[in-house]
Amino acid sequence: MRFFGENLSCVRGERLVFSGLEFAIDPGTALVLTGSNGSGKTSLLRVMASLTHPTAGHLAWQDGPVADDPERHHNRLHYVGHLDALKPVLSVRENLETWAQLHGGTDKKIALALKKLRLEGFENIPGRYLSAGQRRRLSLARLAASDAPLWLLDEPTIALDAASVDAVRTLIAEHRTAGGMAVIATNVDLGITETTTLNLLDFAPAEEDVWEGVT
Amino acid sequence: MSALVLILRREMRLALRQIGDSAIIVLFFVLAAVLFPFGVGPEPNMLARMAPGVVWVTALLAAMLSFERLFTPDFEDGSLEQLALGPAPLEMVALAKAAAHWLTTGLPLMIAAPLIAVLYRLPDSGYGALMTTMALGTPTISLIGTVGAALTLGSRRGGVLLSLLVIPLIVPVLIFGTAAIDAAIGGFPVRQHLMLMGGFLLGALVLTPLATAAALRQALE
Amino acid sequence: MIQQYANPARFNRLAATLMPWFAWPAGILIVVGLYFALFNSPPDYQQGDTVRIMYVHVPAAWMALFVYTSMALSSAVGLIWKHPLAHLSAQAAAPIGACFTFVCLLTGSLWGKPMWGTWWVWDARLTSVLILFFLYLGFMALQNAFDDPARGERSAAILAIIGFINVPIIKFSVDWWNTLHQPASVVKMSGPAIHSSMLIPLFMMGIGFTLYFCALLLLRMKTLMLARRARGMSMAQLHQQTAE
Amino acid sequence: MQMISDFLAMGGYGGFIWSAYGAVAVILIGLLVISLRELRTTSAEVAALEANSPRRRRNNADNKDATS
Repeated sequence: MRFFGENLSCVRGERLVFSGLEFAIDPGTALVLTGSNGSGKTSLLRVMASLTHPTAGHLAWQDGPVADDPERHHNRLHYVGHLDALKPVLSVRENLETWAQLHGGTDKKIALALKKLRLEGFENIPGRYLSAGQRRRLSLARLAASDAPLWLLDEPTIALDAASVDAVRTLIAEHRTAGGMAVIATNVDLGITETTTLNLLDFAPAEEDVWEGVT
Repeated sequence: MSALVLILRREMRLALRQIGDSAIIVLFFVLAAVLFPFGVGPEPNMLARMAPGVVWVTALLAAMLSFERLFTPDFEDGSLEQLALGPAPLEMVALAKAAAHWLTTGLPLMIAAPLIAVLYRLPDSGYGALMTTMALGTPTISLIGTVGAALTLGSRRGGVLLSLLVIPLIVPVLIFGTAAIDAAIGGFPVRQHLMLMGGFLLGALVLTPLATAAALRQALE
Repeated sequence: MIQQYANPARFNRLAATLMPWFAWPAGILIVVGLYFALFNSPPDYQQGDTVRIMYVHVPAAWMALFVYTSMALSSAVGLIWKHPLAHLSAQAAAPIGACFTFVCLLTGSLWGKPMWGTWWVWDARLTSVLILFFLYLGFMALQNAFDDPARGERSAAILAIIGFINVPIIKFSVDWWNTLHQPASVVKMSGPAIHSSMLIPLFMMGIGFTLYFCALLLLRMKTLMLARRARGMSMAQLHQQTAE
Repeated sequence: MQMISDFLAMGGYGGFIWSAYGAVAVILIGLLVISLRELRTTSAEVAALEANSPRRRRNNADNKDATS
C-alpha cells in the first residue's frame, strides 16, 4: 500500500525547516533522505512517524489519512531514531521483548532478530554493559522482531562496524523483497540499490519573517 | 487491553529492578515525619492532634520527590518515543504509568503510614479513616503527579517546578484526607469526606490521562 | 495559513489604533470611580467605612477570574488552531492576572482584619483564590522553564487549561460551603443586593480595571511580539554568518 | 481641617483602607511602569538588530561603492 505526504512543512524551534515537501513510497521501494545538518532529515522522519505534527500539509496511506487513525499508522511502522530506547537494567532479550511484544512479535521472531543482528549469545547481558555499536544493533533488532510495512530509519549505521552494516543492508533488502518500504535518513552511501533520493535542501523555504511588520 | 498489561509489566519490571528508588522515598517519608517531634516537642496530646496532618503532609512531600523520575529516563533514552508509537494510545500509557507509580510509591507510603501514626499516638478510632483516606488519596496523588511530571518533562529545575505545579492541585486531597481522620477521631461521620475523596479519585482517573497524554505529545513534538 | 502569517503585523496596527480607546477611558473611569468610592458613597450600616475596600477588592477578584478565563481560552486556541498570537496573549495576560489576584488577596486581608478580626482564614473562597495565585505563578514559571520557548508555551497552555477547573470552584465556593466570606451580592439571579450608590462606583472600577487590563495586554503583547522578532533576527543573522 | 482628618481617619479604619488603596496603586502603576520599560528596551533591541541586519548592511555596502 502506498504511503505519501503532500505539501508538508515543519517548524522547529520557531524556524521553518522545510515547506512544500512531497513524497510517495510504494511497497518494495526505499526512499533515502539526504541534506546537510539541520536541513530537516530527522524532522521529516518524525513527521512521517507522526511524532511531530506538520505545520501544514498532510500524510496519508492509500486507505486514508494518518490523522484519521493514528494508532493504525503506528501499527504500520517501525521507527529507529537517534535514541536507542534501551534500559540499562534490562537484559538484551528483555529490552527487545518490551518493544517487540507491544507490536505482536513472537518469541521465535525475537530470537531470529537477535541472530540477524549478530547479538546471539548476548541475550542475558544487561543493557548497561553494551558498547555503542551493540546498543545500535539491539535497537535495529526491533525491525526484525515484529512485522511492520514501513521502516523509518535515522542514520541507522552510526557506530556500526562493516560486518554489521552488511547485516543491516541485508535486513533492508529482505524487507523490501517481502513488499516492505523503508525511509532512510543518511549522509553516507549505504550501498542500497534502486532507491529514490529526496534532498531536503530542495525544500528549504525562502527566509520569511512572520514578525517582520511588527515595529 | 493487552497493551496496557504489557506496559504495566514493563513498568513494574523496571521498578522492581530499581527497588532502591522506592525504598528511598519511603525512608524520606519516615524521616521527615520523625523530624516534627524534635521541632515541636514530644508532648503526647499535641502529637496526637498533629498526627493526621503530619502523615498526610509528609506523604505528599515524599510523593513529590518521586515524580521527577516518572518520565525523565524514558524521555532521555527514547523509550517515550517508542511508547508513543506503540499500539496503545498515549492516554493508556499515562494510566499505566500512574498505576505503576502507585504500586511502587503510593502503596509503600500507605503501608508505612500507620507506623508513623503509631509514633504519633494517633487515637485508635483514627486508623480506619487513615487507611481509607490513604487508599483513596494516594492514587489521586499519583494521577495528578503524572500530569505535573509530563508538563515539566525536559525543563530546567524540573523537580522544584513540578512541586510548584502539583502542590496547589493536590490541596483538596490533603484538606479532606485530614478532615476525615479528624472527624473519625472526634466521633463524627466521615462518609461525606470519603465520598468527596472518592469523587476526586474518579475525576482524576478520567481527566488526568487526557492531560498527561496531551503534555507528553507536546513534549515529544 | 496565509492569514496566520499576515496576522502579527495586522494585529500590531489594530492594537495601535485601539490602545488610546482603552487607555484613556481606563484612566478616567478609575479616577472617577475612586472619587465616588472614597468621597461620595455611603458607609455600610454594618461595616462602616471599611466597605470602601470593596471598591478595589471586588473588581480585583472579578479581574483575577476574568484574566484567568481569557488566558485559558487563548491557551486552548493556541493549542488547537496553533495561532501564533494566542500563546502570546496568554503569556502577556499572566503577570497582569497574577497582580490582580495578589491585589485581591491583599485587600481582602486588609478588609478581613477589622471585620473578622483576622488577616486570613482557611476557608474555601480564600484558599481557592490562593490556589489561583499559585496557578498564575506556575504558569509563568513553566513558560520560562524550557530552552525551547515553543515548548514552554505549549506546556504552560496545558496547565492553564487544567487549572481552569479552579475558576468555577472559586465562583461557587461561597455558595457551596458556609464560610466566613460573604456570599456574592452583585451577580445574583434575583438582581444585585446592594444599593445603586455603591453599585455605580463598583461598576466604574470594574470597567476601569477591565480597560486597564485590555490596554496593558496590548502593550505587553507588543513587547512579546518585538522580542519574538528580535529572536528571529538574531537567528537569521546566525544563519547568515554560518552560510558565509 | 477637622473634615480632612475625619476623612483620613475613615471612622477609625483609615490605616486599613489607605493601605489597601495604596497597595492597589503601587501594584497597578508598578506593573504599568515595568511593562512600559520592557517595551522600550525590546524596541531598542529590535532597532539595534535592524541596523545590523544583512539587508541594511548590503545597502550600506552599495552606498559605499557608489561614493568611492
